[in-house]
Formats: sequence, C-alpha cells, structure tokens
Amino acid sequence: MEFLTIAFGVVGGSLALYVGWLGVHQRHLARQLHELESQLDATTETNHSHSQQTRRAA
Amino acid sequence: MIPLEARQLGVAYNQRLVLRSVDLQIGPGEAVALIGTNGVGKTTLLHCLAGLQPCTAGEVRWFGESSLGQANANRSVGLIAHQRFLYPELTPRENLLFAARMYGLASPQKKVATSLRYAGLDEWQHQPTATLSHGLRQRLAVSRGLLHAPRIALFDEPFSGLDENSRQWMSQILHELRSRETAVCFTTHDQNRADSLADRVLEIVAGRLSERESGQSGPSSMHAFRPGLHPHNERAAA
Amino acid sequence: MNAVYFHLGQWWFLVRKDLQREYRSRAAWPSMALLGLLMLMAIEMQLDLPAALSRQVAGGMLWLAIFFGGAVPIERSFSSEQADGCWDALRMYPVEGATLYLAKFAFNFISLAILSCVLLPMYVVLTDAPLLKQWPATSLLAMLTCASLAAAGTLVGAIANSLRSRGNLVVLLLLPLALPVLLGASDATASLLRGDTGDMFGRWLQLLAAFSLINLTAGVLLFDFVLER
Amino acid sequence: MELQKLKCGRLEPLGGILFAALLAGVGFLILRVAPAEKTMGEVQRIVYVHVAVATFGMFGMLLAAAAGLALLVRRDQGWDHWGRAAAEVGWLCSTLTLITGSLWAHEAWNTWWTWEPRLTSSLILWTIYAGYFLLRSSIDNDRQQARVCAILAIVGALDIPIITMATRWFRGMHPVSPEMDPTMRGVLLASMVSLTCFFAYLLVRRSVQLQMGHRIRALRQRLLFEQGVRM
Repeated sequence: MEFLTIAFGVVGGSLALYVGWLGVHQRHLARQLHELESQLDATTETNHSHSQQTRRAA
Repeated sequence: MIPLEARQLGVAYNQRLVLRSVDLQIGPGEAVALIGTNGVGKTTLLHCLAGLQPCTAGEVRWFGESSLGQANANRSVGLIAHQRFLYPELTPRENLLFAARMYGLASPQKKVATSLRYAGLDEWQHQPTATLSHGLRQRLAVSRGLLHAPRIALFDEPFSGLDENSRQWMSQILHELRSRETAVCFTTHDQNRADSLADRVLEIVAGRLSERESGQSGPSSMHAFRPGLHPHNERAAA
Repeated sequence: MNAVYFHLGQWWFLVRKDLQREYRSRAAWPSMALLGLLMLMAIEMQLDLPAALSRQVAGGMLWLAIFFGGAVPIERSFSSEQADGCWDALRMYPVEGATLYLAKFAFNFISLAILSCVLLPMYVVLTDAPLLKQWPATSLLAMLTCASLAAAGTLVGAIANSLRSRGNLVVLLLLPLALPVLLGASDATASLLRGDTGDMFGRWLQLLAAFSLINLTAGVLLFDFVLER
Repeated sequence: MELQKLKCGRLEPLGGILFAALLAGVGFLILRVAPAEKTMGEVQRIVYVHVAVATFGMFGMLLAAAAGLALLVRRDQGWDHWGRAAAEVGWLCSTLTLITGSLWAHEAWNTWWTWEPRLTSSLILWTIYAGYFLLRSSIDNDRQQARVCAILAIVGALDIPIITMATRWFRGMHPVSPEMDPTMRGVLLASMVSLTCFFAYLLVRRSVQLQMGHRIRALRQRLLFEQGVRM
C-alpha cells in the first residue's frame, strides 16, 4: 500500500506546489502592475502640465 | 518620392533609451552627415535605416514603402558598416563575385573587374582578404556595398583609419554617388570633413537629431573631444 | 523559369563559398574527424565484450561518434559567418531564407558524409564487423542518417547562432531531436550486422527518410523567421 | 489578446474550488471504485494518473507548436504566452510521467527504469522540453525569444510521431494493450478527462500571468520614454 501513497503523494504534492506558486506569482504580478500604472499616470500627469507651461511661456 | 525617410524612430536596448524620436528625410542626390560622440547611437540609427535592425518605435521608409520584412528593397540599399561584410579566406575578387551573384547582377565578371580597377585593388585581387591592410579592406568593403548601384548608400565612419589618397578616393566616391542621384548618409567624427562633403550636418544628442548648419565648425567640435564627457551628463556640467 | 535558375544559382554559389572557405581555412573538417575518431577509439578500448555483443554496442557508439563529430561543422558553418558580420550581409542580400537553409544543409550534409567516410572504415577496422560486405545497404543507411542530422542540425544551428550566448547550444538542442535518428541508425546497424536486411531494416530506413523530409520542409518554411532579428 | 477582461480575481476562487472537488472525486474513483487488477493488485491504480499525465505531456508540446505557428503567421506576441504556458504545463506533466513511470517500473519489473516504448518517448520529449526552456533563458530580446522558441516547439512537435514509432520498434518491444474490464475503462476515461481539464485550467492561468508580465515590461518601457521626453 505504501507504494500508492508515495506515488500519489509525489504527484499530488508537485501539483499542489505548482498551483501554490501560481497563486503567489499572480499576486506579486498584480501588485507590480498596479504600482506601474499609478506611476505612469503620475508621469503623464507632470508631462502634460509641463508641456502646457512651455506652450504658455512660448 | 523620398528615397529614405525615418518617422519618429525610437530604439531602446533593455531599459536603455538609445534613440528617442528621430525624424530624417534624405532626397535623391542629397548627402547628410551624422556626427556625434561614440556610443550615442549613430551605428544603431544606420542599422535601422538599412533595415538590419528592427526599431522599437516609429518606422523607416524606402521610396515610400515601409522597410518591415522587405527582402527586395535591399536591392536599393547599400550599407558599408564598421564590420566589413567580407570573407577573410576569400580573395577580393571572389568576395565581389559572390556579392555580384547574390544580387544577381548581369555580367558579374566584367562588373567586378571594373570595380576592382576603380578601387585600385588590381594587384591585390588574388590574395586572401585577411592579408590586406585596413585601408585596402575598407576600399573593398565600399566597392562591395556599392556593387549593385544602390539608390540609398549608408556609410558608417567611412573615413576612419584611411590614409590620404584613400580619403581622396572616398570623397570622390561620395561626389560621384551624389551626381548619380543616390541618397547618401554617412556618420563621421571629423567636423570639417562633414561640412565639406554633406549638404546637411545633423548631430545626435540625447537620442534626438538636431540640425546644425554646415560650416559652423566652432565650439561643438571642441567640446566633442573633451574626454569622458557624455552628452547626457554634459548638460549637468554646462 | 529564370527565377528558378536565379535561386539555383544563388544556392550553388552559397555552397561553393562555404566549401571554398572550408578548404582554405580547414577549420571544421579536421577537428570533426579527430573528435569522431577519438570517441570511437575511446569506446572500443574499454569494450572487451565477446565479439558479437561488442559489435552490437559499438554500432550504437559509431553513430553517437558521428553525431558529436558532426556537431562541430554544423556549429562552425554558422559561427564562421559571424566573423566579419557576414551573417548580416547575407540578410542584406535579396536571398530567400529557403535558399540559405538549403545551402547550409548541403554544406553540413557534405561534412557529415565525409565524417562517416572516415569513421565507418575505422569502425570496421576496429571491430571487423561485416559492414563493408553489404556496402550498398551501409552507405544508404549512412546517407540517410547524415541527411537527417544535417536537416535538423542546420535549423538548430541557425537558432543557436542567432543567440549571443557562446555555450555550444547546438549539441544541447540537437541531441534530443536527433535521438530517434540515433536509435534508428544503431538498431539498423545491429540488424545489418546480423545480416538480415529484411523488414526491420527497411522500416528504419523509412523512418530516417521521413525524419529528414519533415525537418527539411520545416527548415525551408521556417528559416525566414530565424533570419529576422 | 487582451485577457485581463477575464477578471481573474473573481475567477480564481471559483476555479480553485471546482477543480479541487473534481480531483478529489477522481481520486476517490481511482482508489476505491476501480477493481484491483488481477496480476498487479493495488499498484496498477497508478496507471490512471500515468496515462492521463503522459498524454498531456505530449499534448503540451503540440499546443506549444500550434501557438508558435499562430505567432509566426499572425506576428501577434500574445500567442507567445500561450506557447510558453503550454510548454511549461507540458514539461510538468512530462516530469510526472517519468516519475510515475519509473515508480511503476520499480513495482512491476523491480528495476527503476526500462526502455519500454512509452517511458523512452516521454524521456526524449522531456529533453526536448529542457532544450526549449534552455533556449528561453538564453535570449533576452522578447520578440526574438518568442520567434525562436516557436520554431523549436514546431520542430519538437513534428518529432513526436517519429519518436513514438522509433521507441515502439526499438528493442523489438510490441505494445501489449492492457485488456480492461468496463469499470476500469470508465475510471480511466474519467481521470483522463478531469486531469486534462485541470491541466488546461493551469495553462490558462499561467498564460494570463505571462500576459501580465509582458504588460509590466511594456509599461516600464513606456515609462522610460515618458521620463525620456522630459529630460
């Protein structure tokens, strides 16, 4: 019987490991994506106002 | 129809911006010189114009058609780059014959013979290219690049490392190309060489092209030689 | 019709250029033959099995030696183009990817054929296996194996060449793909040694022919994508 | 290939629960419902998982090749994520095939490895996957990496029929198709279907992740250009 436990343990364990890693990696990516999007809005923000000033100054 | 045109050309190498947005137009018979210190992206720009390297943003057009994945457009483009595009084991004559056959030129033997004579490589034509001197190899590379009479000619530092009469020969080549309505673009460090040979002289600074009237050989050539100062941090110093 | 002649001409001059360069620089073929010979000898030396068994095992080793020896010219046929930026020059010429692939295939096939001409007699000398008695069958087997290795090797060589990393990726990428070929060749050699060139031998030859045809078509169709940078 | 609209956040727990239940059900089927095989006894139960995992191992390479072909034809970078996700899940299954295969070999013929056709072809396929990911890691330019790996996947997939034939004739082994009574066949079918769906689900989630990674790199580049404009 212990053969089956080893076999199913290995298969189940590695699948669970992979699914777990997927979950963790997903959250990490989501956070990075969120950060970048807010950073990008900020820079386009400043660029926009920056170019307006130069237009007004010219 | 404009032979060579670049629209908002942008190139970024893994998070480093080399060219920001370059707009360039070269008409038939017009010669444009690109100057700029080392590593500012002159060679990258030339490779993009020649279609060797895909650009991250914007596009390159040859006679109005975009250069993306265009094999036959290569017949109209001639590139003479730092790398010689020559086979060291083959002799000059064999190198040119190979290029002529790849382009499928008519009567290749005759064309190669005249091209060799014109480049003054007659007595070296049967020895391996590896044994030729730097100047001779540069002449051979130029002859190979112009063998198929391209209508757009791109030169990367054509004058570097040449002796006096090779330089004369090079200038003569450029003049002849312009008389044959070829769009010429070459990069160089040498300011007065650029002024004497080109209609327009453009400088690459911080990834952008800025017009510079030819003949103004004043301060810019001086600070260009200040060792170690890269244009980016030059702004901080000025 | 003259378009075909044009492509054929281009193909021939590409092959001629490669052969000329190889003849003059003699960079790939000597080292390829030496590597193959060394592998073959190293294996023969340790095998003190009874004659029949050692022939069986050595049959497999012969093709392995041809594979590793053959990887040298396959890798060099592309890395030698990098020397003076000639790979970019080839991409600047109006040459079809398929022509370039078939030219490199021809060069690699010739190199592998030369290598097997060197290693097969040496194998017969070392194990006095009766291969040369049925030399038509042996040469057909050798030709098909070389064609398969060259077909897959040329595509993999071009892929490995377009990367910056200098490690010898060709062997690492080619061996998994070529394992069925090596399996087939060694099994066919074993049945050849047993003297029966019956159905099993014929089936292995069909498999090798199928492998080289598949890889040739894949190479011809996909080579343009390898050229793009 | 805008998959973000899938709103993976909401789908996550739903998918997870569904598949956990499905796998538990199949496990129950395999361990309890299926009759023990006459000669092999309990050990034979591993065959249900082994067959399912082996097929998806091979299927992964075919999917990667199909995605690669789509990438080359349509020049749309989105397909690269599908190709890579398929190859990754395929490699995982191929590894599991080898493990369960050698475990079974150890029980059935008490050697850790035999050159039995299916095991040999899985091993060869495993090395092709290894080559694929070696190639993935040695190119940094995204577009070239996608193109080159697509080509290797296609050549690898074309190799599969050759591999199966070669391994079958090798050593003259002729596959004996195990005669199974109906319940066993039913359980085999159930485990095949459910495991394939589970792997497909993993594949989709992994591909969505790769897409997010690609978007992050694109946003970083745009950020570079935006900051560049001001400098």
